[in-house]
Amino acid sequence: MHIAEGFLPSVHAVAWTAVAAPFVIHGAREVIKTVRRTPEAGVLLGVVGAFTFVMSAIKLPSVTGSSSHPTGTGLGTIIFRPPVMAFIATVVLIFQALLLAHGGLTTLGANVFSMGVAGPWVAYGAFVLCRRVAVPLLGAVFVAAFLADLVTYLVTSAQLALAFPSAEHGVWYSMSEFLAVFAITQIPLAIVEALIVVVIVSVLLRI
Amino acid sequence: MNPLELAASHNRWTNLPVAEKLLLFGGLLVAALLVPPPVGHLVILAVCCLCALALARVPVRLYLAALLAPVAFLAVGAGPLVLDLVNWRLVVDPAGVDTAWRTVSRAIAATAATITLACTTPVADLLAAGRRAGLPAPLAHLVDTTYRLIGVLIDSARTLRHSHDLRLGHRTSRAAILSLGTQFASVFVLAVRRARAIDDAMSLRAERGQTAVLAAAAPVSAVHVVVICLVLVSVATVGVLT
Amino acid sequence: MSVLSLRGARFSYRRVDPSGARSQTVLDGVDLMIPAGATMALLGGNGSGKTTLLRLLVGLNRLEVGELQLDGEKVRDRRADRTRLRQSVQMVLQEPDDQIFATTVRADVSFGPVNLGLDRDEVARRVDGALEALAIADLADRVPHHLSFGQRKKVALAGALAMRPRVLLLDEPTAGLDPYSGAELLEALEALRGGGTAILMATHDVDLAWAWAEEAVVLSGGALTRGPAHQVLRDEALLAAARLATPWGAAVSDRLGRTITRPEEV
Amino acid sequence: MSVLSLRGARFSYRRVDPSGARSQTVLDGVDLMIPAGATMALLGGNGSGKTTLLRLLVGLNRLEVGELQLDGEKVRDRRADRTRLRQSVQMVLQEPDDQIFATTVRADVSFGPVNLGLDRDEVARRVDGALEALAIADLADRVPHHLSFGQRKKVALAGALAMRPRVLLLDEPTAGLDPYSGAELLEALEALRGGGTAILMATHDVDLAWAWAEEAVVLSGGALTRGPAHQVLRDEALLAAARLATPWGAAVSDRLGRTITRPEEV
Repeated sequence: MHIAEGFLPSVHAVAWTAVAAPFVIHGAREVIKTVRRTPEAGVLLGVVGAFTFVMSAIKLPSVTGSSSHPTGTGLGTIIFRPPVMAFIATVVLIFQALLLAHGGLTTLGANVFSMGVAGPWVAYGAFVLCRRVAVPLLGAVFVAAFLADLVTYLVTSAQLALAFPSAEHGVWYSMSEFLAVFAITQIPLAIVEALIVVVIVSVLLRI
Repeated sequence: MNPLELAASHNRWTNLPVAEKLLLFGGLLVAALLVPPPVGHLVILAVCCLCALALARVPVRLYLAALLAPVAFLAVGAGPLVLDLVNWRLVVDPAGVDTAWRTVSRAIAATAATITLACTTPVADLLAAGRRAGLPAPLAHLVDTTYRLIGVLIDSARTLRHSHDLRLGHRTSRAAILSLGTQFASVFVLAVRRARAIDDAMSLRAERGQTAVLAAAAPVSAVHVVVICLVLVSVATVGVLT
Repeated sequence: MSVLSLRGARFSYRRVDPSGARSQTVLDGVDLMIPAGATMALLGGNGSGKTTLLRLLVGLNRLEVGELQLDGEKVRDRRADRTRLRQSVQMVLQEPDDQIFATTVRADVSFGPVNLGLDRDEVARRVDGALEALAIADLADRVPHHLSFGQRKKVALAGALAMRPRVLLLDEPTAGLDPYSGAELLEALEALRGGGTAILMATHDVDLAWAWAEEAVVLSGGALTRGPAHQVLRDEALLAAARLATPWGAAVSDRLGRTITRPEEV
Repeated sequence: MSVLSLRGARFSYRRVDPSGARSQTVLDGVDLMIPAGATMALLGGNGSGKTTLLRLLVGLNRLEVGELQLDGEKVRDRRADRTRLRQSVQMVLQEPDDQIFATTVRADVSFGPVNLGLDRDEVARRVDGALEALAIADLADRVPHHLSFGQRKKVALAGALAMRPRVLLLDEPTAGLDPYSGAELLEALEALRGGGTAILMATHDVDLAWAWAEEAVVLSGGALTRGPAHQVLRDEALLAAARLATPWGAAVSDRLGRTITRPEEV
């Protein structure tokens, strides 16, 4: 679930766009470099983008009866690393806004930061760490996919709390409120997404 | 087929220049963030509905459904603003109520602007506009292939889900997870195979790495631009003055 | 009595059309009864609604008007009814890659029986039975994606057979197969015919329909014409309206005054 | 003189086989010359190497042994030669979604001409010409994945035609099309034949080959047999070895003592 169009006040919308922009530009440069080096990668990157979109467009079976869906970024992050994912996630989020009326253009910066930057970087870090300490591949994949999804929503909660701090109790209180609401849907969802990604990787390894 | 794409490629505004539609709805989107609620937002919503339903003739049911798409998020997002948990009891926070309705008002106006753009403008036209505006070729190609593959893969994903359903693949949650995982894996394998084929096929018509295509545009009408600017200025004025 | 039947079926798609049409009715007022043991060819041009009709018969598309009946009882859109339908009616898609997903042939074929909740032995029996019926028992432990197109078609069919359906719907079963592979597949279906399974095969190959089917169902302009294959497939006006060709067999049989189904018999 | 020719071609695939074989020779010592204006059908069963042969002719697969010649000159794997080949030889794949990549029909068809470095007007002329030749000018601004299968096939063909090739290779052009749509596509190709374009069509539809081709090339066991279509397609032993059927036309022509290409002529 991404922050809806127009939900963030203008100052926050601009600020998150500014925060996300360097990551997206860096990602775009990486994409250009990759494609110049190996032209075949162009279409393959398109596959990852389309795959992420398709995963996120499919509602999961009655996890909580909510409209939740996977973020789909875990797998791409493991294959293509976070910088490239920042750009691909931007493309996917624009398509989601225009084709599914999901998320939005003014909240693009905030959503890119949560789904395309924070999620992938934490997931990738955890993946590398898990492999270092000799966690089996599929275990590391589970952790990475779980965190890619969960961190996306932790950051979303933080973004909402910063935009709408409780007048009485402050930012941290607001954050805990948003977290509580998202936790109901997102923790089971993150587990399901992670399991699905594990199945995907295990199938891909066998064929 | 995706209902928004369907509407975008078949309405009376489909063939208007992208630049004009971007100026109008981009302007309204910015206005939605800047004008105070609720009158300015209502005016923006009214202008969008007028454009979509009366002028472009987007199907009403589809347009309303798209406008209502963010409702679930608005409920989840506005809930914590309105309600506070005090001594394990939910109480209404009056300051929060004020923030919440202002936020929802803004979100509705902004959503209307984006949705109306999406319902009247084919994505392919927006991508061509990106190319013309100087998006570097490798990026334009990546964005184009993503869009093209989305069109192809959504169908594959749906067919796979149906074929699992035929053999009762969704009967238990364990089976469903296994089934979804293998479906996505199949989609991924198909997608990679298709991507390689497309890449080969492209090399039959140009050197690998070449991605340029003809990106033609309809000429922008000066009259339209003036009218759009007038609309934007009036919307902003009404919004600020009320 | 018919095993599976569709009554007064109406179905439309949302479509982009140059004319700007928003909805296109593919089937309107269609009745179709499939009796036990029938061998029927479903014919029609591209976009005539053959696949749509198959999908309606198996409950993947929802009827706008009309109803689907299994053993004379209405099939509603609820879990119990879908399960009942799946146990009796199976469909094999045109493209095997849309259907096969597991990492071994055996695992893929066992998918349906396992989901039926059968015990291990029964599952194994059904899998082996399906693989033998199609003469692909030697492929049981292979990775489906590494097999040839014809082999994958058989694996997809085996997955449906393992459900022991009473009605089998096939979408263009011989498309993409060379004449020998196509004939081989049809031969495997002969055995089922003996077992009383009804088969409805969608195709636009009129020669195949002429040679194989007892009955022909032609879809054209949303309506359906049905009759003995060798009668329907001689109706040139009907075939032309349905964007179909005249079968060679029909033309040659008329000329030679005896029934001919294959070129060798000329 | 032949425009395009393959000499002494050998090609193997790496394959996983139950026997454990790692490499499978699909073509061995194959010679094929395509003269200007030829209309040839390339026939063979599934896995006989039809698609491989097309891919070799267009430089997508690299020869193990042998060479590819364009206008009598060897085509090497270097940029200048690839460009030369591309300007003269085009191929249309069986599956249009493997070929169409751009977001509108016009953009996709323009891809080849734009990258030949032609100026805008010339590109526009070629695109319009190709779309008109296939009677799909009205689809120019449509999104490919909103089109029907038959329409997408034509878009893929238009993309090749816009390159104005002297040799056109088609992989199963009528597969998945109903008889009318198939006939429509073949009719559009007739115009090219008049313009001197050589066409090589891979298919396993022997009836199509009988009706359409002047010459037939049959692939079987890695080797190639070539001759006038109405002669090669009467060779039952050859056809059987290649997993092909006897064409109806051949059987009926022999029986009636005159050349018959379509059922209507019986």
